[in-house]
Amino acid sequence: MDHVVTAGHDVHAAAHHEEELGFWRKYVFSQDHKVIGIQYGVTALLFLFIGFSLMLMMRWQLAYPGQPLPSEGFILFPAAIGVITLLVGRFKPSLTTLVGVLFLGTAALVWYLVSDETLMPGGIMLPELYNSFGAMHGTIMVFLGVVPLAVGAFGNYIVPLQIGAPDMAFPKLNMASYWCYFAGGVIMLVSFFLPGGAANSGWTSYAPLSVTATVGQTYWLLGMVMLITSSLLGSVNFIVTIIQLRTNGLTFFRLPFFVWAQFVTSFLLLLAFPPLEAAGIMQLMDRLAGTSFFMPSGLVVSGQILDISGGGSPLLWQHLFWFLAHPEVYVLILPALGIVAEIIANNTRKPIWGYRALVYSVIFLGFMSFIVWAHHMFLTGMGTVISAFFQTTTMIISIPSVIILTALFLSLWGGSIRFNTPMLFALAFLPMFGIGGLTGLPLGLAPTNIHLHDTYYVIGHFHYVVAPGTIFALFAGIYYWFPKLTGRTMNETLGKIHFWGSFVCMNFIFMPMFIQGLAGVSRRLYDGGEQYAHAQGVLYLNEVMSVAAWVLAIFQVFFIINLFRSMKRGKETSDNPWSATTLEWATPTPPPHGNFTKIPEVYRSPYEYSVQGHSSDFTPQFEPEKA
Amino acid sequence: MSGTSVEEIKKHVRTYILVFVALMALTIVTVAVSYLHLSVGWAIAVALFIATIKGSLVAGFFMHLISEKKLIYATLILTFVFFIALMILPTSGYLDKVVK
Amino acid sequence: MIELLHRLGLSLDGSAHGPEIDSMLAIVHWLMLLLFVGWSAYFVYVLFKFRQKKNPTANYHGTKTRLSTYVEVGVAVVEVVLIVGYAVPLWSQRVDDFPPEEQSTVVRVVAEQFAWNTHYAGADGVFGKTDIKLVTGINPVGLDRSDPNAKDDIVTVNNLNLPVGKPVIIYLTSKDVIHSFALPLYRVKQDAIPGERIPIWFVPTKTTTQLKEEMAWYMSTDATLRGADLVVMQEYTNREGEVIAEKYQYLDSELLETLRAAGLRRIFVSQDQPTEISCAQLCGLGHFRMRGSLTIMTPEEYQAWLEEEASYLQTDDEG
Amino acid sequence: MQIPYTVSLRPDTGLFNAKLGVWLFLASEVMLFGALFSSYVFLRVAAPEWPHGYDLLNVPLALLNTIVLISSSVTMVMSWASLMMKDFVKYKRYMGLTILCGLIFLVVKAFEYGEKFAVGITPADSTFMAIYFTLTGLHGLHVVGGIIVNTYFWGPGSKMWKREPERFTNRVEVAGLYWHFVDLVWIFLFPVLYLL
Ligand code: HEA
Ligand code: HEA
Ligand code: CUA
Ligand SMILES: [Cu+2]
Repeated sequence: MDHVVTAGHDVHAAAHHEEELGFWRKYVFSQDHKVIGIQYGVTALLFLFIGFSLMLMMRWQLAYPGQPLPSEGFILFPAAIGVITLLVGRFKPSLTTLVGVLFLGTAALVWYLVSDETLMPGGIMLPELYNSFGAMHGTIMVFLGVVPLAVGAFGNYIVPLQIGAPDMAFPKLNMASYWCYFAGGVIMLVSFFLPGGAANSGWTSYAPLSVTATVGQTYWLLGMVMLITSSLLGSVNFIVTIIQLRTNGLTFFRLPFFVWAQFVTSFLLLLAFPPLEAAGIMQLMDRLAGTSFFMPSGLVVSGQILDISGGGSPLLWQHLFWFLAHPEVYVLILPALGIVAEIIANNTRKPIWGYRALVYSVIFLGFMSFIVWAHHMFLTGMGTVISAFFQTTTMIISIPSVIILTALFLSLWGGSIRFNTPMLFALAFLPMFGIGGLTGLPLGLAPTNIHLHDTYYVIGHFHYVVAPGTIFALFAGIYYWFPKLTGRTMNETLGKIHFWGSFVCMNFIFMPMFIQGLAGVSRRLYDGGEQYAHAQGVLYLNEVMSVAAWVLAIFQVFFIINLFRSMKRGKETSDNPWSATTLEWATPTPPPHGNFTKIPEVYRSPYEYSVQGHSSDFTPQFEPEKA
Repeated sequence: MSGTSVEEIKKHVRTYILVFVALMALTIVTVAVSYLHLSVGWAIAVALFIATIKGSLVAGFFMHLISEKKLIYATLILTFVFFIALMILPTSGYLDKVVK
Repeated sequence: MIELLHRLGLSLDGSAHGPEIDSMLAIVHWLMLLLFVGWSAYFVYVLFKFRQKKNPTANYHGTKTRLSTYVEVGVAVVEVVLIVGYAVPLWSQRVDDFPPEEQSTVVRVVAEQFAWNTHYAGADGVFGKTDIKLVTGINPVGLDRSDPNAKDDIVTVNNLNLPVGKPVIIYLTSKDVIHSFALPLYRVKQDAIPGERIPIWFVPTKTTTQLKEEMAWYMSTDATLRGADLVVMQEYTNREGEVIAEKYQYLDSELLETLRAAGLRRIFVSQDQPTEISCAQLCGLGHFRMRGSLTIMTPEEYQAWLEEEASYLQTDDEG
Repeated sequence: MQIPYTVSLRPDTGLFNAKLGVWLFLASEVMLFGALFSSYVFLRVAAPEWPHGYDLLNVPLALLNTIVLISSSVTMVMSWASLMMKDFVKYKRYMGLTILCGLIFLVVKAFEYGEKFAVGITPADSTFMAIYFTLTGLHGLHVVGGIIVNTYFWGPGSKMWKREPERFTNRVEVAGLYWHFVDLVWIFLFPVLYLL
């Protein structure tokens, strides 16, 4: 059967139940959670790519400060990928072709940025541009890349399938959530073309800097309001879906861990995002209506006394921002943990060790993540009592993480481990998250934070958790669930090249950051610290990291080719290629509109692999007990 | 709520009227109190106290919270905990700050 | 471990509380290393032992070990010790137990885009009035010279000088946006927040010169100069025995050339100004170049410097 | 497969989807306004002196609005009750009143704002004014949203009553929950901004 020519057609197949729906209702303003999931996925991957492209240029400036950027290279790279993708898609009207075009669009964006004489005279990146690239890299990666991919894409596509639901509880809301996200993304991209460029006050947008910044900041705020709204709609939908639409027999403790992760994540999104929305509105007021929420009295900016009422506080912004942003970082990691757990269970062919411990830990983690935020603010003049409180909560929150990782490690014991591409990424995730997490500890203790705060040690810390951590988990998820979307598997050889290449490069990028951090090199330095005596000893590392980053980019090409090539020419597979136990594999492939041919019944816990006396080495949740 | 008999609803309606009266009365009281110009501390205490009562009335009867499902309670309690954290922690950080 | 950390790039430190912070860093990194190495070893072993080829059928029950619980409890215990035993006391010492002002050097530091303005009370030890309305290019802190206390006040830009071996109290604030006042080699870092006046204190135990000596290293004469300025740390003579470079002489490419010409392969060099103020918080375009020079002097040098600055004030009044 | 529990109650939770949904949404709203109230506290504690709301704002108008909004809450719940009693005409009347009250509230608010702007008072004047305009403005937007929803259920949306009365009643209940929340927020706004 070749109904799976491209994801485009795949969607077509998925929607064949309602032929009456026209193209627009089917692919564009679709209310089918699977189509929306794919929309989220593609958009998010493209944003990851854009965020990455920005960073590739920044890394040039860091490695060779003040030297003209080899613009052609940075334009040609996305352009080449675009062309390759188009070739893979054979220019037929299909998702592949669309993405190819969008890659070319990225190239065009880069081209516009590097040829802007006001921000890049003679091809030399100015601090303005470096700062706005930095801010946008952070924003895009977090809010437009990883969260939409982990929650919007994986959550949307997989959760309803895994709980045996026909769709999300509120399909219209689901669509609205995607289009809010889309609008937010467009606003963010548009801001690159504004006078003064995009927002340039860091992804943290600390006031007063952000309040007095160029108009790009206003767009950043508007974009954030859209993105937050999107996440709110999404989270309401997820929680209701998981609580209300679980199929018969699927009790909470029979939920796949991935669903648990998404469940807790949704609560974080639901309750942590609104404060930033409020803060965003207040900063908009400060910028547009001249209020002084975040502006203290007596500001003198570049010799001019600001004429504002004053009486505000810069710390207020920080509190509201971090009240969101710390839970946010767990939003970045929990779905990743969920994916990893699924894949490890499946490829060790045995149940997850300590499933309940995992569940309780993740709930506890979610709860605690609301009361640790001020560990980002130790050096804002915090007193002993409060700092003691936040240090304690920060240390407490590391315990569930330890438990989760330990459980995953012990799950390997006694397994029969298959080293396929998804498993490789999932396994690599563990030590990488380990490094990232462990380096969180010295940051979490106020006295050691004094030396490390706002240095590259921090950058190293969180990139280990988000890049070789979350990004790897997401790659793993793509390789793992791809057959469910298309009925074909991705190419193993290309996959393994992609894995080993990325694995090595990631460590060469982020490990040196700890060294620079210990030396005291500040982050967000336009010249990578070249002017500072204390940085001299570790400056040479900048070049190492940059080269590694560029090589990493090359290795992503294998992934992109693999992804699109496999849609057409991948090896065809059955409905359950990995011999997995969870419900998503009970559907036809790709799942039709409404997902299940008949309402599934669940008989057992999610990871019943290698049950003694059972014929096969896996016992699906939906396989009836034989009397 | 669906599936409640007409009689019960009639009872409900009576309570709604009572609640309405109570709310009006309390509104008048707060305003009246504000004219006493109490010391800030007391003023805040009283005003918030009355507001809380009014709020609970609305939530309890108009929003049927007194007879709601456990799940809703759970959600709201969770929210309330974080709400309190949000209200208290930032400011307490301020008070604890070393002011020498 | 501290040695290891120094190998890993940890900068030298020259303040009384520095060693405490460093040893705490060491302990935490021990814990991290232990966990990481332990788990990694286990990890590799398991991946090898239970690979499908060698172990075709999985064991449903996996392991029954209690070990993990002990590990977790262990981690928890260490963390408690860290907080109660180190973090909280150390922090409270930083933010609560300030030394009495009369026994310390007291300085006001006012950050701005993109400079560090320092304000010394001068001979009378009393800070003169300041007012933002008076802020101008030549009066960065808005000092009101008409105020008697202000007469002898000393104001410098990007040039903080302090005596060694005596507590320093700095009142930190900012005129425009948030900056972060960081002295990496003295384990000092504090955000400078507009509208707030945040005190910090530390005791420098090493002078800039000492640190210069400590961090000196041998550099190949083939190296190209880049970044911050270097100085040669010993006298060099050519084959004829005449001095071509004095100690502490500024090493420019020219000198480097002559040294190479004199047949020297490696030369003993160090940073010209190893101690510095760096800005750790994104504060705009110039964030990366918001570097102030910090010089920790012997008390004598410091006195001398103060008097010199005071003398300039005199001449200003006459002129 | 159809999406279950859009009308009927899921046995183990005893809820239909939309009801859980709106409560979750309200939870997030609590955090939204919570953040603003928190900011109010934060700034007020830090401020050297803080004005009395009644010296700067028009308490009588606000009192009027309080009464209007509370009444609208009652009519709202009555409209739902009427549906429960299968009395569509009454429903129409009460819902109409609710919308009317909402509109009155906005008009009064408009006067209040106008009065301020007339004498040149803007959000930029002081932290107090900033927080006043932001909080009441955001609340005002919520009222507008509520009016739109209610008008829909009063007009076109009410056709559903014929086809699926059960479902329509649920919808009105959900809309009601939101509307009551808006009222509830005001109940706290009023004393905090005007009376303290
Ligand atoms: C996914 C994202 C993510 C995650 C999971 C974490 C997890 C943690 N983070 Fe991190 N953090 C960020 C993202 C994340 N962080 C970001 C983005 C920033 C910077 C924001 C900015 O300023 O721009 C930041 C900054 C940041 C700071 C502020 C630094 C500063 O600016 O001064 C602090 C301080 O306490 C901190 C602490 C922690 C702690 C204690 C954890 C703990 O949860 C970690 C717990 C995990 C463990 C303890 C690991 C346990 C594992 C093992 C024991 C097994 C080991 C085995 C092997 C290695 C094989 N983080
Ligand atoms: C989720 C968050 C996330 C992720 C994944 C990354 C990924 C990366 N980050 Fe980023 N980073 C941040 C969040 C993130 N970053 C934040 C919040 C900051 C702080 C900003 C600030 O200071 O305000 C920051 C800052 C930051 C800095 C410091 C800048 C400075 O302080 O001056 C650096 C420096 O090297 C850096 C580098 C990188 C690199 C090399 C990667 C690489 O790992 C990138 C790897 C990317 C990929 C592997 C993409 C793969 C995707 C594809 C191949 C797409 C395929 C597309 C289709 C199929 C359609 N990042
Ligand atoms: Cu000042 Cu960065
Ligand atoms: Cu954090």
